[in-house]
Amino acid sequence: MTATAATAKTRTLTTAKAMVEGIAQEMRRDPAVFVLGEDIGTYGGVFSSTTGLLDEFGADRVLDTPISESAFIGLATGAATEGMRPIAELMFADFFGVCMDQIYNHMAKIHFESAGNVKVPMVITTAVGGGYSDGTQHSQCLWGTFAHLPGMKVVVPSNPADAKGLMISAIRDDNPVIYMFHKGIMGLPWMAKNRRSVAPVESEPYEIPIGKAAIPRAGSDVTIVTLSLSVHHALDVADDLAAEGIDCEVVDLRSVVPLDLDTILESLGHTGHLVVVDEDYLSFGLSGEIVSRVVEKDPALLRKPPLRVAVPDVPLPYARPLEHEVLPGPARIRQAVLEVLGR
Amino acid sequence: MTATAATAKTRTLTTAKAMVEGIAQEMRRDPAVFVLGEDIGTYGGVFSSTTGLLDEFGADRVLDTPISESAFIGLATGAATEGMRPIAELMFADFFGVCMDQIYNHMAKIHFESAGNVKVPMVITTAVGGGYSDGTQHSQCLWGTFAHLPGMKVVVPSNPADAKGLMISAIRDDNPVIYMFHKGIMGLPWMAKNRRSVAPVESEPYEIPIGKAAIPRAGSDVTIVTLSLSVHHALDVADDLAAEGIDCEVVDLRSVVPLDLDTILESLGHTGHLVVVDEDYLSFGLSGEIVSRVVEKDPALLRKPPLRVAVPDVPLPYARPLEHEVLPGPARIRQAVLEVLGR
Amino acid sequence: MERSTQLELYRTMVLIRTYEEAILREYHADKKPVFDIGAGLIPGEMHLAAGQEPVAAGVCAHLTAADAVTATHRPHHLALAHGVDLRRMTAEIFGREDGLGRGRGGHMHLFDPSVHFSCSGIIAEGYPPALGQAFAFRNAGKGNIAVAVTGEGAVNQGAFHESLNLAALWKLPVVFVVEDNDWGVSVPRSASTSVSSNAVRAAAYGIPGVRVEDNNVEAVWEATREAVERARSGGGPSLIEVHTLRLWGHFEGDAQAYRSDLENVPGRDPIPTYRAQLELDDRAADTIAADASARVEDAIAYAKRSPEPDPKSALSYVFA
Amino acid sequence: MERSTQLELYRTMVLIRTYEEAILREYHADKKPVFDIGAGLIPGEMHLAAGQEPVAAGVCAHLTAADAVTATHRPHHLALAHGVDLRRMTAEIFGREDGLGRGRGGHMHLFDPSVHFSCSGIIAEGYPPALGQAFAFRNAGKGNIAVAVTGEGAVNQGAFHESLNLAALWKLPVVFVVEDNDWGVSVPRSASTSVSSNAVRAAAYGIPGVRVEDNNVEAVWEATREAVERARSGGGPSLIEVHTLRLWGHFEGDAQAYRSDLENVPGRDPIPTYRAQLELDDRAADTIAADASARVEDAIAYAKRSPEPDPKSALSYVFA
Ligand SMILES: Cc1ncc(C[n+]2csc(CCOP(=O)(O)OP(=O)(O)O)c2C)c(N)n1
Ligand SMILES: Cc1ncc(C[n+]2csc(CCOP(=O)(O)OP(=O)(O)O)c2C)c(N)n1
Ligand SMILES: [Mg+2]
Ligand SMILES: [Mg+2]
Repeated sequence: MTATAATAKTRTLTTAKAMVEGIAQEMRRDPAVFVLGEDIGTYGGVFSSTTGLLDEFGADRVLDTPISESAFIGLATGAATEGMRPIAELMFADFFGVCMDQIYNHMAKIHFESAGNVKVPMVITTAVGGGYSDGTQHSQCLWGTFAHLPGMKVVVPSNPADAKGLMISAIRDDNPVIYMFHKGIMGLPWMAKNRRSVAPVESEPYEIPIGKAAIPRAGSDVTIVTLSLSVHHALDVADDLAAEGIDCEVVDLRSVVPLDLDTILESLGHTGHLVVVDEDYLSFGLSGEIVSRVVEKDPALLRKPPLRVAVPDVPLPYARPLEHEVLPGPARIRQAVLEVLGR
Repeated sequence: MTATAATAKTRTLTTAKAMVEGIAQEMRRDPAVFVLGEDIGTYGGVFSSTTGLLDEFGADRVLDTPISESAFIGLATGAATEGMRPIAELMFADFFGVCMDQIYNHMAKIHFESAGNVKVPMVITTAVGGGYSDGTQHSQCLWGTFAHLPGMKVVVPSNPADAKGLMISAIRDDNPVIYMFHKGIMGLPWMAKNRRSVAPVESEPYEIPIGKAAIPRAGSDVTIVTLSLSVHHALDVADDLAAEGIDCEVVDLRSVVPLDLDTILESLGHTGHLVVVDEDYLSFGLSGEIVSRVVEKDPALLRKPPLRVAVPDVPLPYARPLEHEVLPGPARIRQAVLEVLGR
Repeated sequence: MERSTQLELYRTMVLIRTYEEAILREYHADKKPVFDIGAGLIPGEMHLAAGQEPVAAGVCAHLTAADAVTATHRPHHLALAHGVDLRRMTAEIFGREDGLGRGRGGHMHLFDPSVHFSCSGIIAEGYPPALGQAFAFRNAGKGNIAVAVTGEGAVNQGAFHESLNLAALWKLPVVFVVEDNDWGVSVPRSASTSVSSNAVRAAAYGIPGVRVEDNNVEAVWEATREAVERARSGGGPSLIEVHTLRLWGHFEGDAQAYRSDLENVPGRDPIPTYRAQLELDDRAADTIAADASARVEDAIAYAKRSPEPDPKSALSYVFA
Repeated sequence: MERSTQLELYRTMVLIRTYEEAILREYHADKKPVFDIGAGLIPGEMHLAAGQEPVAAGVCAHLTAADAVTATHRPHHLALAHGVDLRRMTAEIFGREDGLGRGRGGHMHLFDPSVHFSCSGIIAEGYPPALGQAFAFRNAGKGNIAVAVTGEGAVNQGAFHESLNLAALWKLPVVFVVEDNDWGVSVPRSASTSVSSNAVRAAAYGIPGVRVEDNNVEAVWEATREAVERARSGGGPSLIEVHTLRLWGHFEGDAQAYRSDLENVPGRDPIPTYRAQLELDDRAADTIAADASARVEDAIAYAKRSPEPDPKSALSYVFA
């Protein structure tokens, strides 16, 4: 079943609930799936990414861990090599530095080193993103950091339906998948809610293919390539600009690795203008990769120099006016679109 | 005194010896400088990056550590905040995953978080690069990983003179600096030596400015932007191609953060063709950033789509034929130059 | 213990509690009726240390401004006890231009180099830098020391282990303090730690380890005195675990539905207990409370007066 | 101990030594007159385990192919003792198409899922995955266990600590083995570790810890028997440290100028010692040596016959 099947029953869910539903449905189907991490049991995940799982599946399959990320992510890797399908939560992506060796030197490389004789089917879920003054160590996106290192897929849902479908795909995938959810789209009751963080989701299990971008809004003047929370900022800007006669196409990458270049190229084929919006740091990351791949393919696709709207290589400041200055919010996206169109 | 002062006394040194000379001269000048890491004492560094320092400066200033990278790199950070100028060696850059939190969440951010009230003047030296069958966990370059995260400078010398001058600059810099030396250019007696890994070096201390690229070979047809060992491959290819009437300009970045875009743009201004050669992974890293910055500035600078020669998003394989297939060696560089020139 | 020391400890504890209550008030003041973590004069996560005053007061009483203290995501009590500038610390928590980090850091990133205070939001990762401060202090030869503090949950993080081994090996002048408040967010100590006292872990490094069982400030003071003397005199590091109390939630907004021990919490509040022990009459207690309140409210007024940072300066301070 | 067990232990030790000597020979064969680490039929770093045979033989004697072993950068002895396919392992070390990882891994990355063997070149980071294997085994309920091995230098890495705590907490069926060969590259144990026995560190996790002092294979066997039984029967993890011997350099090419104990090394070779203890006559010993040699040379011949991987396949196996 796919997300677009016409007969499907849908309800309205938050992104968090949709994500949990994806996990729960897979746990019902496959006894090899289990969840571990900090505060994912009774608490249900500090960003509600595991709410209710402990009640349904018990402490043998939903395990609160010590604050020992190397140990429990490594545990997940070892369990995966023995045929289980663990989901390990790294509470904030910002904490990758305490356990990156397990992630990129082990989880991501074992399949290669063994020439495919050992598979590592696991998911690391992790919260990303800023905008609520959580400071330098709790606000980063960092998908560029994970994507740079080969051997793991990186998915980044922007809405409830994708959150569920990408979760199911990630669990079923025979590769390690980093699943990065933005706190600002989880639909949490205690955080400013993006209005699209509650949306219809099919009841039945379904997959969203990993590596396929979506086009939540078609348009003819400019292509805004983006992901995660920034998709919503881009859509908001597109709505505003439509009133001014500017027709934006928004590409929601959904997956950073693999990257769906075809969808980007196709879009640029009819718009000729590129704006990349990326809540990760500007340099040496996703935004440069996208521009570069486009230009390698065909620089003539771009009628004007592309523009990147990202965090300008500065740690995320705590104070609100500073943080909002450096985040790729609607004002900066709008300005970039106008600039790339020469308005 | 600068590297080009005409009166300077020079001798021929290996890159390793030049690097050590830089450290030793600073240690003589400034009692706040000390060195710590694994096997950097009696052994003199497994890649000879500290040979002789223990003898001259004693065990109080040249300290072998346990295999506890988080602890000793963090120790360096704390000592730096109290006015010392530590040089901490991370034996291989590949090991960053066991200590990255100390590096990017602490060393690199404290200055920012404190609005400059706390300075962290320290250097992390680390060996990079493959080509001798050391496998997936001992062959990576990873400068893109460090460069993506704000708050640290990243320098990458390609030859003895730069190794010394960049070391002195790194030690004197009030910021944390990651100093990445390629094993293949150290001039080690037990590894295939690049012929340029032994070269004249001034006796006196001197600085090479961090953030300024060099042009080891001027040319008019194509700009090869590269760094570290790949500079030498590029120069070799340029020599060969000169015989075929193709005139390559080689830009040696020397510093990844800050990145010297001006030198690249200037070069492209007269060549119009760009090849980026990067021994790090292809995607989401340095090579894409360079292409992207050029195109953002002025896509018209490029008469043809740029080409990137890098490690194609695969872990470094052990077997020689596989490893040499994925490294950006002379054959691949040559092919890229010919391709970008339409030959 | 001398009466003056006792009063000093009590005063510090009251100052801390007064501060945390004031921050609590300010933090929630404009997050009503619906709690929004990113809204209000003080946005972001807020980890308050009410109940843990005995640790900060008892430990920091032995330190001077030339000694270092590194704290965690829950740093206010230690900052106050160690003499961090109250006004500038508060301005930082409010994200203002006169804050210790001009609003860049926030409540988990308070740096006051004049008293060698720092903190970090990453579990246990404040320990390694403390080793470096101790290393620099020993080098300087003035007998200063570093105190590194974490929670009991942090003890299971690799950086804890590496730090204790290295400090012990190099006999660095450090005192490691573990605040055991029974919880790491929602995870009880029994579900995170394979031994019932982290003091036993000191033996794994060949250093002295003690556990103070009862959140009593004088017991903390006593245990720290010994450890500080040892560190200052070249005897190397020690480990002190204090069984303390998290009086409130892990962070503000935490409903604590998971918390099995909630009923007993109010009765364990260390401040009334200590006041009773000291037999302080109302007048004495009120004076202390009023002094604390005056200082705290002055700091909060200072913070509120301070301008917000200029967005144009957002790119500053990445590099020196 | 039964004679048959003793002979089995001896045979395993001889097989390992024979293997390491053969690899030593092949590794250096075409790196003359000038040693070049990247040259020859076997390029790259080479960490050989001669002298550490008692650990591998004594530990793995208690395991079946359904139990897991994770090793380090110095993995051959454990791979052999645990029954990794000799031919395919050797082909991997030669970087050939018939290698366990088709030449992708090399000598530090030997994966043989048929006996649940793996290794990693990152210090102590082999421990956490072993926990996961143990977790999966317990889940499967067949009584299998995981054995995780590191050197004594690795014990000071954070992953060691995290792993022992988590394994103890969850009572996972793991046996942690530390090979104390006195050196971590050039750093003596005394310069890396603040205690003289890592067995005492077991107490930090509430698990049993023993130190086998004399590199005696039967003592290793005995200590492991108990630990394996405990793990299989749900009693949780144990820690065993063995004082063993690095007979050769840290890696090939290591001149060992730093090594203060070099003079005594030959006299500490565990194989002649054990042979003497078993009072093996020449014929018996020669037969064992000849058998080992035949197996090893067969594996080396197999490896040399195997083709090199096709460069066109260089991008394969990144993803499943
Ligand atoms: C490496 C890391 N993992 C997880 C977290 C998220 N986190 C913040 S506080 C906390 C609990 C800490 O417990 P403890 O050390 O006991 O300190 P307490 O909060 O009780 O003072 C956790 C898990 C973090 N900040 N850093
Ligand atoms: C995290 C990490 N740090 C450093 C190294 C480099 N290194 C490889 S082996 C080694 C020494 C290991 O000593 P020990 O654990 O005692 O094992 P042994 O070599 O003695 O068998 C070091 C430092 C590494 N591989 N990984
Ligand atoms: Mg706690
Ligand atoms: Mg050793």
